[in-house]
Amino acid sequence: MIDKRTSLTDAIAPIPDGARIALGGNTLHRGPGAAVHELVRQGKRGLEIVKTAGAYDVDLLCAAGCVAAVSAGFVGYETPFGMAPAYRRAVESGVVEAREHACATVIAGLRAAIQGVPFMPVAGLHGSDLPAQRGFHSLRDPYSGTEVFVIPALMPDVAIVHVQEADREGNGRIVGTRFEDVLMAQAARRVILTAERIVDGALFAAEPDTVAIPGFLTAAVVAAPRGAWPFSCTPDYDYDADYLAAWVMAARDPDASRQFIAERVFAPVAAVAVG
Amino acid sequence: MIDKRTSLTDAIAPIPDGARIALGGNTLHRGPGAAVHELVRQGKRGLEIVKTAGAYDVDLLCAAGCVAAVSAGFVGYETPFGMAPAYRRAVESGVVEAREHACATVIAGLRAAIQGVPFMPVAGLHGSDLPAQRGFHSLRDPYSGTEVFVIPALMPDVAIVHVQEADREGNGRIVGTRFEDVLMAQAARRVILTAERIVDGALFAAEPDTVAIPGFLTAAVVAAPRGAWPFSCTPDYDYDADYLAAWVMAARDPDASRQFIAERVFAPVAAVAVG
Amino acid sequence: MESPGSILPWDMMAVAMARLLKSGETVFHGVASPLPMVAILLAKHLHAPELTYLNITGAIDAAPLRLPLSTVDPALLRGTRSLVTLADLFDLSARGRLDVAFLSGVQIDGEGRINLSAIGSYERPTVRLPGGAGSAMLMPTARRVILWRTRHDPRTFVDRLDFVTASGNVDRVVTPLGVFVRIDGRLHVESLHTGVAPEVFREATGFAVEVGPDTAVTPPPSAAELAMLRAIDPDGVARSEFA
Amino acid sequence: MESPGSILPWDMMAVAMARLLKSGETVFHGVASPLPMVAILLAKHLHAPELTYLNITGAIDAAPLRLPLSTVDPALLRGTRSLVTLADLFDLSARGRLDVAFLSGVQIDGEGRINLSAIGSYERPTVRLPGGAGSAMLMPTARRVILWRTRHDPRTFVDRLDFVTASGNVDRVVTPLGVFVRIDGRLHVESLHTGVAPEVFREATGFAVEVGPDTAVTPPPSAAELAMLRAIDPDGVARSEFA
Repeated sequence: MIDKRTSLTDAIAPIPDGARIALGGNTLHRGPGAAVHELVRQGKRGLEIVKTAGAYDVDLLCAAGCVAAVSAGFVGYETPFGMAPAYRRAVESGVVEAREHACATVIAGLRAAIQGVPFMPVAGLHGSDLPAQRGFHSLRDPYSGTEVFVIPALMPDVAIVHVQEADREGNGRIVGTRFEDVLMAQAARRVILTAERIVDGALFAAEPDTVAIPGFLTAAVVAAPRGAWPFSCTPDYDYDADYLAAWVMAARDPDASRQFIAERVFAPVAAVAVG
Repeated sequence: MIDKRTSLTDAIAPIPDGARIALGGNTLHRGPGAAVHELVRQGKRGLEIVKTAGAYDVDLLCAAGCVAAVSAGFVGYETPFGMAPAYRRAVESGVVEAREHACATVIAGLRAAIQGVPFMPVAGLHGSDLPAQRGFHSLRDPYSGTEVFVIPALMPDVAIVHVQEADREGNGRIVGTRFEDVLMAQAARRVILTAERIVDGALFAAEPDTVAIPGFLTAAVVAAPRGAWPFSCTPDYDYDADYLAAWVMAARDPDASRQFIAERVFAPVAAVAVG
Repeated sequence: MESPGSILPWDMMAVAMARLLKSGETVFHGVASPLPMVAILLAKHLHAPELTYLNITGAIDAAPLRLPLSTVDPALLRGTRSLVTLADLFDLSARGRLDVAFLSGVQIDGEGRINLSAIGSYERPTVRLPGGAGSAMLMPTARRVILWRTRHDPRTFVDRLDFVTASGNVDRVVTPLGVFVRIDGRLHVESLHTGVAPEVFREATGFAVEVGPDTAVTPPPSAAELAMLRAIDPDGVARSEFA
Repeated sequence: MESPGSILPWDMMAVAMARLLKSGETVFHGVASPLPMVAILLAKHLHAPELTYLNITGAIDAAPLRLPLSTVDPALLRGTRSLVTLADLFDLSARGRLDVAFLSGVQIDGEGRINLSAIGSYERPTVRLPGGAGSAMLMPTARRVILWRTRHDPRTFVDRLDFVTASGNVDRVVTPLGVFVRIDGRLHVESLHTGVAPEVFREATGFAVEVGPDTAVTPPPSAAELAMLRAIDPDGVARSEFA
């Protein structure tokens, strides 16, 4: 089988400016932290970020000027650290477009892409300003005559997912919650896995139910120990509360956030990885 | 938590004549054999059977006069035993309506039911007589203008799924292929699990990824050792080739099939179970 | 037992929210939801043992060893016997099988509609808010929606939302000052928490409400409720929402 | 090596089908498909090691210890490192990522359309057939469809289908007599198997075909192909389709 292992640099390099990138994980958990840092270091521009509920990933990429649009249902650090200051500032100043979704409509858009159909009907959205704001159409059901909102397909150019274990062929094992990672991997044109550990894939044959990402969907696999950091990665490590608190403080100010990024994201990867 | 264990008789008894019943498994594998026999013994009438690829289940229920319609993509015993004689006869004589689907449109109809929407768009079907025959409409995508077929929601009244292990709360562990069982369990108004073994559910906490059916979807759990028979049930037993060959032979003739059912389905359950 | 005068607002809210849940119901909370997390566990340990507790981790009836500040935290997976996905949970609500969803709003209007999107103009907002997460889908599809909000002031309970993020089946709204109930599409004051004067409640609410000396008082947390609350949430995670 | 005169039709078909697969392709077969199962494994062991082999079990690149008669058999799970679902595989095809689907038809017409639904009238058929399984969805969406059929007679290869179960991206049709290729929407004879006379092929085909002394001959199975075929399918599962 094909050995899909590569370096983080080489995995991220082919992503063009303007790409639509789906990021795995949810709020503070199992986001692809190392890959997000590499996007920043490589100076990607004009990205559209797809996520149900984002936090540091969206916030940092906005601060670093990588982002043109965010298609997400929620961006914030939940109760521990509150709102995402750089994302806020970028949207409030008109630099970044908030393509606001309900989390369920991100899922619907991914499902349409996965199923090769142009739109996906969804229950709900009634009484919300979102459909008008986002241009989500409704259709009349030809069977019952009821109106239903339909969400256009949302096909990421790239999905980046951090998993606990992967083999060289790109099978990815997720321990615990999968979030929308499997949907993202199915919907995307190209899948990049970063993994805490590269393991012998023969081990997966004993428990294939735990292998969320089948290798044939994967384009590149990167060995990335602590690769979710500063997100949590069950059961290996929790989110880095000190780091995130420092970032959120810095992110409130453009100069401070630039300095933070220069010192802590552009710093040698080894130094970052020990957190 | 609620103890949902009951007898097979009591689990099947509330199913009314005319119910739409989704049956788990696929062709010769992990169908709910014991529950199908109980449907026959209880003399259910006018059922609509939902399945992607059925075999003995659909064939026997047709022979026993339980069925009004079959919504399936395929009915047959594959290469080992060929076509389904009783199903054929029932459709050819106009007793049973073949609501023919592509397997993918069964899935689409279940997905619509699961997602609480009246229809599900599907890729494909172009150039097939099925949409016209089945009254499947198409809709114009409001985003691109392309036409796409939409399948109406297919919500089973009951899904019956045979699993290798279940706990008393209705969590169901499936070893190996899940087929459309999870979709059926999500789509149905009521879920009946039959299980080779009732186990301590605390064991499931160590490997929740293998528990395909979450207990909160389940209405009833039945301890049914060899409960897939004559279907296979990995890794416990293979399909019963001798029995199925005898049935398919008998099924070619109405009298012979009635006699077979009287002797082998209405026979004491214990005798049937040792097959 | 602590004296009524010492009722802490997070305790009162958690208890009031817990009391709204009935055994046998299926209940969901999303991100950034410490109070619902605590309230659900409290109800499950008191009067509603057969609640089915769902959250974004995909755990069913998890029994966390410690309560996390993030309500998507892997700590919430402990003890689950199956794993579903957030998509599965939205679907559950979409097909009418989710009994209760806990949601919140930065702005809430007199119809119980919420804004979690933007303050000011939508395109160039004064404050870009986090977004409604699942609200726009859950609020019209869950059988009952319970809103909670730790701030009760006229900037929060407004006559007119800057943007309607979601609208739907709101049943109750729980705040530090009292409980609203929604009847015929409008929020009405159901009860004031102990020590909250009617005029304080009225002035804190940006839309018109009927409240006066005859308005009911929320029963204060009982000794049993408080004891169980302390046992479930020894670290005061519920209080973190007031930070 | 067995002499050309002894070429068995199941061997010839399995080899001809295997040769149509290219390394790197993603290939699917469904129910009741022994010949595709054997052909895919044969290709994978010969010229196409990087085939991705998919089937209804949800196994990826399974390495069965024995070949089952049922092609949904759990035997096909062996060695898989992940488990997907049939729904996932239909989706893969729907979004244009399935390279090859093997399908069949009880009737096949000159455009490569198939009937697996009914002989005679649809409502009250002379023969109710098993149904097309995934065909109506896969045939228009898979990049290439390879049809196979172990019967080659005018009742199978018909001028007009009683019902069009599916229609789409047919590339080749492999039979015991030869191989059709579809060009500009019509089936043309690509090659005759060894020993098949042009007039035999023509008379066995219910629609008009151009076939004559210049028609190519399918290269007979090589020694290497036959040896690998015997190693993969020692029990002759491919032959079971001719029973």
